[in-house]
Amino acid sequence: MAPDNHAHDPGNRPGTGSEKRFVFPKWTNRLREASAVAALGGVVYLVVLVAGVFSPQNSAIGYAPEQPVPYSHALHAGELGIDCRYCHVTVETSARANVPPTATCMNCHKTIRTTSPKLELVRKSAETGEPIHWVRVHDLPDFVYFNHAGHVQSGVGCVSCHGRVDRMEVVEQVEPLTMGWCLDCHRDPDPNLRPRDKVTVMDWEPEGDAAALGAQLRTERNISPSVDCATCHR
Amino acid sequence: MSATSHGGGLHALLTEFESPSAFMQACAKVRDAGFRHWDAHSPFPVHGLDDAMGIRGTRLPWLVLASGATGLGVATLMQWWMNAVDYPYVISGKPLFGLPAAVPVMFELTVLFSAFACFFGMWGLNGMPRLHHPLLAHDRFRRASQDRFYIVIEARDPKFDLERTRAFLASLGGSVVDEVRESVEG
Amino acid sequence: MSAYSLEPGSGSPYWRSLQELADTEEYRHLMAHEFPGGIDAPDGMSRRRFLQIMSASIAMTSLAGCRWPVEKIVPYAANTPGLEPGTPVKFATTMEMGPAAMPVLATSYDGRPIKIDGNPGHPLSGGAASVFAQASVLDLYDPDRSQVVRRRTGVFGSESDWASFAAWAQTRSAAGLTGTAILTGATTSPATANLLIQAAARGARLYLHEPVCRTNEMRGLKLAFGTAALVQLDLGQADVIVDIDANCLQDHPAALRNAKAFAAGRRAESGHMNRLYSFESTFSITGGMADHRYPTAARDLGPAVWALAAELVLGQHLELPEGAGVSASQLAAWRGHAAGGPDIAHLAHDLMAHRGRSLLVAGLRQDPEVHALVHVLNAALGNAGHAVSYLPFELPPFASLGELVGDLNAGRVSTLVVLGGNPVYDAPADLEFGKAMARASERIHLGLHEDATGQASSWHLPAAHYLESWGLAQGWDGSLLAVQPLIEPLYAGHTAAEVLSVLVENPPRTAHQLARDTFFALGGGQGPAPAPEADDAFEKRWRAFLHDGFLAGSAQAGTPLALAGTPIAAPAAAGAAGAENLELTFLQDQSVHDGRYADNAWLQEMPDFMTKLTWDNAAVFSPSTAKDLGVVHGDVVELQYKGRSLEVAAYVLPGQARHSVAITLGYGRDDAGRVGRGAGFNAYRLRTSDALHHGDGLRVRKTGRRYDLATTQDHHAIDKVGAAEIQKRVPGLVREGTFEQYVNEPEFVDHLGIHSPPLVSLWKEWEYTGYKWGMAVDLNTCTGCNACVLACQSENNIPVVGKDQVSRGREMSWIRLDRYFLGDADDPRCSQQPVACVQCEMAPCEQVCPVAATTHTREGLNAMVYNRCVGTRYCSNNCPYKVRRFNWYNNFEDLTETQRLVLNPDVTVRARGVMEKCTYCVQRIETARVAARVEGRSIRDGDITTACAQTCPTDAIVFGDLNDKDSRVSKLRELGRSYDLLDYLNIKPRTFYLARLRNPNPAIAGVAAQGGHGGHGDHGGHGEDHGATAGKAHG
Amino acid sequence: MKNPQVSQAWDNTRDDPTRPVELILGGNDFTSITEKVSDIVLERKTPRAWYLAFFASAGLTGVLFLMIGWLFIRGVGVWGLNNPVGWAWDITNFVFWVGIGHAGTLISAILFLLRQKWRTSINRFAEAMTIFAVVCAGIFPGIHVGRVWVVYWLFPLPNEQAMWPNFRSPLLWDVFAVGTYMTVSLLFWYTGMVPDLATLRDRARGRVRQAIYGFLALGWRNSHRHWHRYEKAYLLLAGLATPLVLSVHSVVSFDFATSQIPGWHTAIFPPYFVAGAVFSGFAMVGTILIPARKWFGLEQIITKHHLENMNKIILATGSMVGFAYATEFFIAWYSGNPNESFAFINRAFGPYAWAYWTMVTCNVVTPQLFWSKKLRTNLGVMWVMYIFVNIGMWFERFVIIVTSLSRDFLPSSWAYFRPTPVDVLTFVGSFGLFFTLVLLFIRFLPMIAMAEVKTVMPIADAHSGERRSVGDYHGDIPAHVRDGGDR
Repeated sequence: MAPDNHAHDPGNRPGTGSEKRFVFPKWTNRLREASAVAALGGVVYLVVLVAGVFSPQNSAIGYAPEQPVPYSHALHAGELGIDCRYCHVTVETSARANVPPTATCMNCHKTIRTTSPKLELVRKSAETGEPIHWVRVHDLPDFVYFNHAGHVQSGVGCVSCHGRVDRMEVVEQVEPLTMGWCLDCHRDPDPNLRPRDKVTVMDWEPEGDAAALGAQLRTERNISPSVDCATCHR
Repeated sequence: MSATSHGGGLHALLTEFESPSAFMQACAKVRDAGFRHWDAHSPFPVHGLDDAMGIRGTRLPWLVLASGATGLGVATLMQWWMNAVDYPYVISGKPLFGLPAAVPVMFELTVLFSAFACFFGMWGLNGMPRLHHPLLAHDRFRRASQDRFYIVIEARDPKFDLERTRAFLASLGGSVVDEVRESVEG
Repeated sequence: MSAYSLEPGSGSPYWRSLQELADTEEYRHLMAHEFPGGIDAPDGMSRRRFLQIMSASIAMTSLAGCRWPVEKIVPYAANTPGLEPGTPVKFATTMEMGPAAMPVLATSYDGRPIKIDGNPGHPLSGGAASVFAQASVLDLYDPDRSQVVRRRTGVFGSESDWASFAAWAQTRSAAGLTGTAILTGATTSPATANLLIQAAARGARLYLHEPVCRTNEMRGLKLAFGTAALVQLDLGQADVIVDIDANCLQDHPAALRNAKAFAAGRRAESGHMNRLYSFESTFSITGGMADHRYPTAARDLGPAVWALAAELVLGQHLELPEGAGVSASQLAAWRGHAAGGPDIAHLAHDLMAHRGRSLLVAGLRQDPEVHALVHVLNAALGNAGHAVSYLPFELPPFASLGELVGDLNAGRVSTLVVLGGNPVYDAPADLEFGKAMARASERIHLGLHEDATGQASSWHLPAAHYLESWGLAQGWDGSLLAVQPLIEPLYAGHTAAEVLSVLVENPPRTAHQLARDTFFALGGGQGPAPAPEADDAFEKRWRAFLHDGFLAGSAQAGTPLALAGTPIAAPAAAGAAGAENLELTFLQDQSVHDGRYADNAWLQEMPDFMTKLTWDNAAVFSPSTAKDLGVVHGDVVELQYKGRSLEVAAYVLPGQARHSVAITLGYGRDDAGRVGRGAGFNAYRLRTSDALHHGDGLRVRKTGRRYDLATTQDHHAIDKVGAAEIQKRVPGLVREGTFEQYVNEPEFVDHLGIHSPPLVSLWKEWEYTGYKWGMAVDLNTCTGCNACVLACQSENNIPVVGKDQVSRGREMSWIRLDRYFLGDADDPRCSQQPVACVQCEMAPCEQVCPVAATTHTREGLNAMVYNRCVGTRYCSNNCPYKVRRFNWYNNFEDLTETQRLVLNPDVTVRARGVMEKCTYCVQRIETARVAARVEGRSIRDGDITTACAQTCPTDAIVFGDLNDKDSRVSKLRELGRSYDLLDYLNIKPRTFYLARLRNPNPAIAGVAAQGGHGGHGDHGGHGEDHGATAGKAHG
Repeated sequence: MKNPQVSQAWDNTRDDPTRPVELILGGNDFTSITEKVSDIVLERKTPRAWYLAFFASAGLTGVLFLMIGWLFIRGVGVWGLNNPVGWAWDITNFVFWVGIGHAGTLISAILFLLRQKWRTSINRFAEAMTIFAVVCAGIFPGIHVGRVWVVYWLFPLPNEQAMWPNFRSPLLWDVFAVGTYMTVSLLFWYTGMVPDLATLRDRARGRVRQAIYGFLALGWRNSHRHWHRYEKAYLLLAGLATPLVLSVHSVVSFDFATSQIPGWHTAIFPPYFVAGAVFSGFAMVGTILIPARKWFGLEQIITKHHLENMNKIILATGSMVGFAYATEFFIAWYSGNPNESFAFINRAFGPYAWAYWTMVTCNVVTPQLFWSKKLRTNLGVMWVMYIFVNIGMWFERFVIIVTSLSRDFLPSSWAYFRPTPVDVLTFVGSFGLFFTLVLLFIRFLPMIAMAEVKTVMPIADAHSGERRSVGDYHGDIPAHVRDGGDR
């Protein structure tokens, strides 16, 4: 051994015995298992958190804001059986499915339930020309360009995106309206295709082989929905 | 020399060496004496001690190989599925999946998976982390990580006999033979 | 009727209901019946995008935490028959700009005008629109527009209103208008003209002021023919065109028509090409298109025409017609005058060879005598009645601005009415108009802005923008044009005719009434126009007029005129030009014109087609003059001229005439709004009434300071190595040949690019079986006029980033015009090349994007998805054409609510941090696709046109389906001179170019060789020859 | 300091092929090595210089985060980038730091596989530096994007867009390459440090330190049965890290090499980048090592022989880099591609010629001085040289990135890049972060791999004196003594 260039005084030197050792308690030996479990659990937790809480899918579905006028689709479209296009007239020709002007309401309500307090705002609007401020329910992000006419003309039913509006007292969002959801149908449109004249029929069910009908309609109408980005984003 | 004791049951006996060569010779003797639950502790891996102790090769490399292969597979399938199957888009007019472009990620994931297997596998096989151990409560044993070499024969070894083993250890030429006690707390 | 209002807080002051605007029976009628599409506004406000744009108005209610702000849908209250939500509607109207009335189509989206295009039905437009017309929609929403009537007595100003003014004016004018001076800009409105004449009859004096005026042209016509006239050019009938500083492809009231006809004469595939000679001091787009261009100082342009006349008469024995006003002996002294340049004999010969099919045209800066001589030569060459003809008219009794100043100073004017214009700013400096104006006790100013003149007025009245106005106008071809509003005046503005009506009529009429009544009167009617129900035939005519935007058949055919024989004086001899006696020329600006568009951010940021300068003007020097003076690009120099001086930045521009310094008007406006204030240098401070266009005696002193000029090309000084490389590289990029070469070897372009091994792919290439969109850009007809740049800006919501950002190289324009100079820096050839995303089939940008934000569609579009973009900028780095634009900041942050109204709702407003680029107007493709689906057919050729192609005056851009063998674009692809830019990279761009062809006079040596230059892969030598000089040119 | 007598007498750089080089000088034994290294952390009073340096570095780190904050608030426009030059200092800094991050793993892994014993004195330090450099590097691709809040889209995570990243993009390869490199380097570093952490645990006074180091040491008790697997794992990690370290800069170079731009589109980039990375990495290690060994009295452990070896590598890699520069030029001319040729002429004689010649001078010319033994063993000279190399290598990346972008295909788009103060301060701030981490490491972790150094000391040889006296146990261990335990 080399000559001393350090003092051999065990009592004073660190790491040789005089200092009391810190001893980890025995339970710390469980750390190994615990950390493995925590790692796995953390992953699961994150997935659940993201999928369950932050996904727009879950924050959007069920959105049913209160409207200024308690208009019931269940009554008008359901019980009374008024066709969608009576109010949403531009749905077949325009990118937008318009919300009807007050005058459309007054077509009937001039004579029906002329004193109902629920219709107070409608009457006032018709009188003053002050429009009714409805709350938008189905709201796509701003960079998405959805065209109602294109879809309706291809035979995609209202129900496919909006659900059974004819059963809704208050309109609510039933589909996630996310990009992934749009893509599902663009990749396989068959289940959502129906004859052109059945587009607004809420309770239409295909007779016979649904898959065959879808495929047939797709071929007939030359429908090949694009999944190119530029189809919806520009 | 008086041993540091925590008052628990006897865990093992240890003996201390200053030089690696004496230590290694002693190890060979312990091995030849047929002990199973014993170990040698040194501040650095002493070359040749594997043989002196009679340790078999570890299966870690196989673990790493398997994991690396998994990484390669995951990378290949992931890239193919994501770009060519799940949402195929035309990029620069190229094929949806092209092997050359996938190579870097395949390589990286192979290495990453292997390294994880290597790292976690090694600690796992070593039974670590294990923060509590009777040896870690032994005062003298501190120098195992600095400048001393120890042979430890555990009490659970079938051939262990306090007196005889103590004598055996003393015969190995170490500077001291000491008891290692189980700690009472925890 | 219903209200149509913003949410929340309906009835925002600047936005009123469309119905109020048209709260007249006939208008409602019109909407319902005449335009089946109707004005649309429907669930309108509701439309989320619109609300999004109006971000300040959004009720920022947050619901379940993760949902974006609640949006409201605000439908009409009443029925709006025929209206469809979110479908844009187009209206024909007319934009007036001085003597030019431009028929346009305005697109309205939910009640707000968002885009201006040319009116394809009218020959003055043919579907094209000038940059000024296209940018005018932005002026409508200028937040710095004057918004209230302001009454100033003494030093105090207070807000007032139109009714108070009208009452005041009616009282005051009841006794007549003696002592009233009315100053107006050039106007073509018959209604305004009638009212002006009435005002004159009641004692008012009329004055005309237009900073960029065609007075010399009118004087020249009077000199030649004894009458004023509208000169009608038909470039299609001219095989040889001599443009004498006229820039007839741009600075002409019928420029779009001229450009279209000129382009038609350049289509080599017809087996025929015209030849253009240009004499000018500063590069214009016409000069850029010329087959032979002679940089000539403005003082030498007159002599040059005389020298040409002498050569024609004495050298080519052209017979001077009767009443020529000039004799052969008079011309003899001019034969061989140096100003004519070396090729004058060849030019004369060429003209003689094309008698009856040639054209000389002089520009507005030329003296009346030059104009007169040009008319004489046109008559002598037999061109009158063919390439040039005349619509004579009587000049209204206007006095000049100088006379007004005299009258003001003499105390003869008590009330001054300024109808538009900004004379305090733009009057010649020697008149000191501001001081003179103060001598009138009442000063009424009507203007879009409360500018210097507005601030000096006692009554300032906000003017109505033409998109808010009713009116009539007259086109350069004599046709009657309609001006109709698309929107209720945002700030209660009024038209000049309404102001005049208040002054001379009791009760005054509204602009709408005035327009109807005048239209009725022009149709031979007496008195006020009948009510809509009263006269069905008139109503039909009126509606057809509004629908078309012009009165069908009202255009007049020009005729030749008889020469008057008045003697034409020869130009006076000028002193020797040199560094101590430079010439200064005042040019109209291609962005702000005479300063009136200084607040238009689109125009400010539009690069000058030649200097590529934005947000500034500059004193333009030729490279050799700059060298003589020791001036370099970006120096601040002091111009000393006629006892006045101005500090201005220097710009060294190749092709500028030697010893001639040019500066454009309209900048340096201290009275402008937030956009224009502080941009550039006020050249009016040097301009005097005796030399409105150019003058000698300029001296230049260096100040030693530097100025940052923001250009979009050659951002920074180009060094020797770079300049040499440019000379080498450009011939492969902007491929050119001569007409002759093309006839002999139609595929000559194929030898001009970089030689490469056969271009094959390592993989199987995608096949495009459906639509395959492509675009052709014909460099042979592209003049570089910037119309496509503005069209794209308007269509695609391209942000304006400001001078600082442009000078950092961050301009956002999706299409740019690459301008290159080749050859001698003092007399270069200029090439223009519009470049936007070429939509490569094997796009280098796509493969490098880590998040697939840019991918290919099955129709071959290189789609850029803003909402997926992370902003690595890798795509832009890897783009060989550098056509991608990155949003370095939030470029829409500072826009006011009104400014946001101009945004096109069909195109995403890009966020900060995302990349963007030309999309081939994919919104139009998708709209056409849905329209085709609704009609159950496929898309036809012509259904889709991109914004740039739509507005191109020369149809240089054609868009269509390359898989359709009959489409226009496919046919162009087949031409021999079509080529791909950077073809050797094998990235298969969808946009292809058609090589430029020059048609030099074979007799003129050198140029012919130069024209064919590069044709045999010999670019190296050329670059070496000219690299050094051109390097300075760029510097 | 207990041993101030470091002198020329301790010079172990003399070449004497007959004797093995003494790697540890001063007659140190296991005890003294242990003390020297662990006392820096445990016993010695923190020098005032450390505090000064730390607060200076931390201040710069603060500047870095301020600049990043400003960048996030305003947008990428706060940098001097423009349209053709979409990347400049951001990616230059990234490549610069990644390059520096190559020395550590190279020393640990490649020199380990090559059985270069001298590596043990410097490998811990170099590895730490690797990690800190990669941390600095990792910042830049993260912040350079326009929308930093969606940068997670670069990872293949399921999302409501139902989209995946584009695996053809070299940037995505970067994500995987740098991510893997960072991870593996960290594992490697930590693995190597565990025995030394155990040493610190065993020498620490006070419960807190014992507990902390004890926790970090994972309960390491120097068992040879552990050492056995540990060594195998270390060997495997070294084997994995070797191709990895070569791949990282290759992949980084793909960002350029696989793209279209003249000056980027170059097949030579991968080896050229790797050589440059090693070059710059060693220079940065040296830059810090020279003052550190002096201040902490480690001259006996990090000897001149170590430094000289590093300098030889610097000379070799610097010459490789110079060769690459020459090759680039040759190929640009030989390819006959005019745009490619111009890119290189432009580099050397265009507006960025000043940057190019700075690079050539620092990277190629000055390192040639290391041919002289006198110069390459002179501490002052080598330190200056390291600084030169650091500067030169930053400029290399700048030249490659900016000159190529500023003048590509269409002359109409040519432009010149000028940095803004934010560019400069961000870069300077990244040094702050780097040195902060280095200082923390020096202060709290063992900066020399004690266990590894002990293995290369002559006294560690268990066979010394009595060669093979214990017998040969190669495969002939009787079954009854064979370890039956867990392998």
